[in-house]
Amino acid sequence: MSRVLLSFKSYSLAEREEKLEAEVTRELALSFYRKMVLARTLEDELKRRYESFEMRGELHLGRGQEAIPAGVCELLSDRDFVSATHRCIAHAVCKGLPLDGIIAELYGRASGVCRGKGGHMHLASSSKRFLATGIVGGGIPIAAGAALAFKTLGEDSVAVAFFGDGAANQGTFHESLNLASIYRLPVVFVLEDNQYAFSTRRSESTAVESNAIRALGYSMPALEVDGNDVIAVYTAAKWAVERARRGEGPSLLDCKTYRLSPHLEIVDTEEYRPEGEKEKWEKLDPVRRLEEQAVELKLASKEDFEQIKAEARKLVEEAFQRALSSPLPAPEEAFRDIFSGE
Amino acid sequence: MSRVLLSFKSYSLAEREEKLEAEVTRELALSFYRKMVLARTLEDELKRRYESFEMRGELHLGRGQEAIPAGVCELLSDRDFVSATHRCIAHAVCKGLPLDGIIAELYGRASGVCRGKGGHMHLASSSKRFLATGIVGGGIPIAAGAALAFKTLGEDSVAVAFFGDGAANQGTFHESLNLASIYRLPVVFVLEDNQYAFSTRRSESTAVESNAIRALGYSMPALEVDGNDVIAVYTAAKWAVERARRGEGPSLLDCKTYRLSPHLEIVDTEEYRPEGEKEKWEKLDPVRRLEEQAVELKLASKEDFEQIKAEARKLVEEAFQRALSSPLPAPEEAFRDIFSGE
Amino acid sequence: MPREIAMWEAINEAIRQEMERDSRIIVLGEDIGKMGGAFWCTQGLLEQFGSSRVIDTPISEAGFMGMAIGAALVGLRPIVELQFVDFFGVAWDQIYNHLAKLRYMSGGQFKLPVVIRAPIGGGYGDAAQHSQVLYSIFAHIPGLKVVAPSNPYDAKGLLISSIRCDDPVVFLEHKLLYGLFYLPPGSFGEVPEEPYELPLGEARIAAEGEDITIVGAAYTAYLAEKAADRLREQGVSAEVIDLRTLVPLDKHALRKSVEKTGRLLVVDEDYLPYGLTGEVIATIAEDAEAFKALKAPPARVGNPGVPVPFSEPLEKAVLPSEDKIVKEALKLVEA
Amino acid sequence: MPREIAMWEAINEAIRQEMERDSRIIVLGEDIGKMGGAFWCTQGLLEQFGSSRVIDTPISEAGFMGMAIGAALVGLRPIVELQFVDFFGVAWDQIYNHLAKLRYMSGGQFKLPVVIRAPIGGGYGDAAQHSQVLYSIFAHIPGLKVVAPSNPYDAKGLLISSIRCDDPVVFLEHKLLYGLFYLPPGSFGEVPEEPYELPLGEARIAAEGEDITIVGAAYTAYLAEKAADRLREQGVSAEVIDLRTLVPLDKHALRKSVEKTGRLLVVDEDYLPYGLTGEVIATIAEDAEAFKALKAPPARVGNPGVPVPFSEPLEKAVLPSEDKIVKEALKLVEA
Ligand SMILES: Cc1ncc(C[n+]2csc(CCOP(=O)(O)OP(=O)(O)O)c2C)c(N)n1
Ligand SMILES: Cc1ncc(C[n+]2csc(CCOP(=O)(O)OP(=O)(O)O)c2C)c(N)n1
Ligand SMILES: [Mg+2]
Ligand SMILES: [Mg+2]
Repeated sequence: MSRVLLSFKSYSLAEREEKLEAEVTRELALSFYRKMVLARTLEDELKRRYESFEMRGELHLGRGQEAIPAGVCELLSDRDFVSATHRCIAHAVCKGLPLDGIIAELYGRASGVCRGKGGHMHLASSSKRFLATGIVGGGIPIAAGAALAFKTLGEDSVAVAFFGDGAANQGTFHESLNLASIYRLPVVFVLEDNQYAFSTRRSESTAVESNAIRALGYSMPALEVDGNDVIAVYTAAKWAVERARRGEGPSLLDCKTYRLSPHLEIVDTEEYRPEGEKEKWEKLDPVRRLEEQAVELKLASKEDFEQIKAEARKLVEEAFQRALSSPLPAPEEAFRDIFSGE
Repeated sequence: MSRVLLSFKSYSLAEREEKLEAEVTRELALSFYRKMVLARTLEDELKRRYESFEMRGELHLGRGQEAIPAGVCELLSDRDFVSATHRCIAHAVCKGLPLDGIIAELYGRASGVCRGKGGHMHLASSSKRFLATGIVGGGIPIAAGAALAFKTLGEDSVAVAFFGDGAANQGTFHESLNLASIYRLPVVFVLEDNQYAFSTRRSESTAVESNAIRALGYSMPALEVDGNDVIAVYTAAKWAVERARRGEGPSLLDCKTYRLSPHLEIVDTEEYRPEGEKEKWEKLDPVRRLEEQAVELKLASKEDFEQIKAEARKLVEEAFQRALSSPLPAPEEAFRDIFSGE
Repeated sequence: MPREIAMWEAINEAIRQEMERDSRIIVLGEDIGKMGGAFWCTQGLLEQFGSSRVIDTPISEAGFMGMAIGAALVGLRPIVELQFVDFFGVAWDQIYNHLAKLRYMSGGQFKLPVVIRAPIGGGYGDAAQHSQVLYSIFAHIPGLKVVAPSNPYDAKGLLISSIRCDDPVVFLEHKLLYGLFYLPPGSFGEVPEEPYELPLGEARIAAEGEDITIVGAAYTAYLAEKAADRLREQGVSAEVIDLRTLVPLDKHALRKSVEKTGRLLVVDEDYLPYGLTGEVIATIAEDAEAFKALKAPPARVGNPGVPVPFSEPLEKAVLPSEDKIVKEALKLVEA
Repeated sequence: MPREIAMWEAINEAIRQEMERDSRIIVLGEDIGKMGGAFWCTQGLLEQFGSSRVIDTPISEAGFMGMAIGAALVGLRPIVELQFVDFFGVAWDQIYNHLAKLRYMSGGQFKLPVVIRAPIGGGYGDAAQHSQVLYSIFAHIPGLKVVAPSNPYDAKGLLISSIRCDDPVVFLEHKLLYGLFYLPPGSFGEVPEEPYELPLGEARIAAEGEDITIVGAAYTAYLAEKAADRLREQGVSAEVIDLRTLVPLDKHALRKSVEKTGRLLVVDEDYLPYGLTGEVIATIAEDAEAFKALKAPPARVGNPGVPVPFSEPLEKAVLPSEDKIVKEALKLVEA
């Protein structure tokens, strides 16, 4: 008999700190604020009307998560591509899709962004390069593909995939991050970790403390970001988007946040939430957070906020009016758009 | 304007060393040797006969990789479950499937382990709890599922998934490792990193130096293992299997090896290999390695090896005779076994 | 007094009773434990059977489908819930290349007693990725049985049979039949409290008639029954066949009915091309007796091959309805 | 002198010529670059067009299928190779919920000019997970065109049309037709050197005849042509329709032929239930003129619903063959 003592290589984690600087002008702060408040105002109004059964289908709102699309989309132009999820309304707003087109879509009207064919999980705009999908994890490789095209075509556009903590357990997450990394694609993976996938807690479905750790498996830089702090989101996204535009490849932003909305309106009883959890997060509301920060940094005042809120209410109201004056599509319309030239 | 300096949490890697001890008796060394030589002898003979078109379909052999199934299966009984891949012959041999049944299957005979229905990528045995699949990555969650059953039923069996470096880029790899970790399943993931998926180099398809790093994303312990050293494989597998049996959950063994066979016989021209690479690895042949180690550790001698080789030749020869005396199945047999009780 | 329950309750009861009977049965899927399922069907199971038998999964359909297969190979009898049938795509390889084939590929060594349950169907504005039926795809693959009940009584009996079956069964539940308050109309009916089996492969004659055979499954069987009532008022006697199972397909019942009526209308909510309607029509046409009996060309009503649109008038234009069935049946009878 | 080439060469040439014409075309898949494809069809492309347009991928079919979709959304025209059609399962969600539907769901905003190429078919001992045809599944999903050529001339023209098409096309190539030395018999034939298009949706009358219409696609069209030769020797004049595309389905050609012959035999290598044969028979049966013309019940030859077994006698028992076609055709004509 022989006793052998062997040594095997293994790996462990170390935490690092990444320090990033950003300049926040008054203009920028107000732009963040405008986006978040517009999304919030629209969603609040949609919720109210959905509860009186004005719209069909499901409705997934993202109250409390607005800082993420607002902070990221600040860095994007119409030439950049975004894939979003079932919870896509704030993202559509922040990417610049017209409010009335969004509303009309949710009402199934002919003037909807998808002419009534898509519905609320599937807002889309080719001119804004925006696409949402109702399949969890489905949009991740699609964003990588847009990035591949940008690289091949020599465009300096970037692609952004927004997706949830639940989606990070789908195979497409793994495959897409690997693909993006080996081809060094200009794509930013923005994980909205709101700690739940429907009723399922991240901590019970995800075998790792933070999805940022998973990026190591793709040699991809990643940051954990306070997703309720729009300035932090913007700062991290600036780093990620600029890297991508410079041809330095993909990155992952793991944005920690919390969904104050139910998973879907009306049906979800939210019994899965531990007592007091939601209340705690309500205090971290990103809209209020930005108000405090902007005042502290002397970038804006209470009056600015009131004005923007009033503007948002007006914009939303007018958009509803325009949207609801649009007719329902004619039944024959159902049979068009399956193939081109039909 | 305000300049903000923010700090983000991020992660980096650290290498560790894991020291493991094992006892290698003469009996054990000879058992390793017997398994490897039996697999090698069988595959050599299959290759020869396949080249004269005695068998149909494809043929994936694993010359040079035998230490992995041999070292791992040493720790398994018939009650333990194994899922293997398209390259499954050595695994079937090491898990104890009968040689003649394997051969008969490759010849499509009625006495084949799957009665001729499976073929060479799909060797299977319910009594040996062994299953191979031709879908890359397909067997990984299946092994996790067997482990789930063991846990639920209170059996102290373990499940082992063998798969390649190519499979580690499939979504099922990600999903299965996460699932196994959250449920703390008694499963060992054995990655056979032979550096190629068909013509595709691991380094060009996999965005990480070593797949062992990916295990961090599932809070799963992992070891890098010299996959051409059966003693190292055994030692690492002992650690992994015993952990699993003790209820301590899954682990990943990232076994570095090299395929000396073409991806598939006859068709693959192997032009994708850089010059001299294969020659280098031929020197690391695990069969010869074990001979050297066993002699050095004074566990066995040249005569032992010669004897075992002769035995293997005899076993294989006899198995061929038995297998080839079995008839082809009757055509009607094709229509049975789709559903039970038919 | 016999009790009336909703289809979701019948499904819930079937699972519960079977789990009480056989400890090898486990249930896994998204939100099926703590929350009791997106469509309520697994309510109370976690509390009763505990987290080793009622397993909330991450959103990893390929992963947990594969796990169900592995668990079945070594002795469990898993019931897997897909939250919507529309999501089968991410798990499809595990279903059609593994679950459906492993018994055959192993020469009959392995049993695969796995039930996949999934809600199907549209009609309530959930659009293209959450309104599909897709049963023709499952039915196309050898090795899968495919069940699609239209009412609580059938749902309970067929689900119990499916769970007891040693083969993989895809059990498809139409959302509009569940009887959930937010998804009308719902199917409610008398259901015995005790467990019972209904054979897989026997269609139900939902209405007897002489003039025309109308074939449907799940919600289209429900619609066909209502259409038959209206046709009766118009003097047309329609025989309604509720297939109940697509695999095995009850060819005998189909042929017998058409031999009597001489007219065939097949109704489907799934995409029409390369699907159920073609298979049923071919089943009739290729049979010498039934073929001879045909007095008019068989007809079909179904989604003509359109991703289900969101907007109500568009969705209505695409999906089958009582009206469309009545209209097509009248055309056929008058032809 | 006209040149004869193998089908794999015709495919290779079509891709090469289109890539020369249009720099937005990229090719991606496993082993398609350095190695030129498991079945040779992308030989030489990496050398000619470089690694930004000819992209070797990891084994991540869902991932690179999704990437093709994203790339198409913003202006590229990807050709994706699945190494075998059998592997579509892992990428299925991307194909049927995204590629097929995104144009429709977006109200026609997006174009999805993606070609999925994949080898199909059995008959050479590659068993259940590497011998499938599966085209009925693609054909069932709205938004996908489905092409399955039977010879080099059609392959080149149809592939060029597919690449130029602004919609997703699933282009399926039968392995036994490629003309590779290790996969006989192979289809060889005259193919013009210059690019040309063949319309998607037009069947080819592979043989004209009066007594019976035999319908096939890809390898079964090839077999049907051979069977027709043998039938002719036995005094039976068979018309052979090579569908060429399953979507669009050339209903007109089918009906016209059956109106002439009055007899229909549909041959398929795909699983028979809920598939091509049913769709073709229903297409005939539901048409008043064609129905009237039918002199006998239509018949079908196909894989009756069995995972393709490995062993030769078993595989032969399951798959269609010249013999089986001849036999069934004679039965039909004599009926
Ligand atoms: C493939 C797939 N599986 C399941 C679902 C059902 N579903 C829709 S949203 C959701 C939860 C998603 O969680 P997460 O990704 O964290 O996003 P969040 O809802 O929190 O924004 C689930 C399970 C789906 N749409 N697609
Ligand atoms: C899902 C799927 N994609 C592609 C293939 C084709 N294929 C068979 S083996 C193989 C390479 C596998 O590489 P790896 O996992 O490293 O295993 P190895 O062959 O090196 O043992 C490929 C691409 C397949 N069988 N299944
Ligand atoms: Mg979430
Ligand atoms: Mg490999």
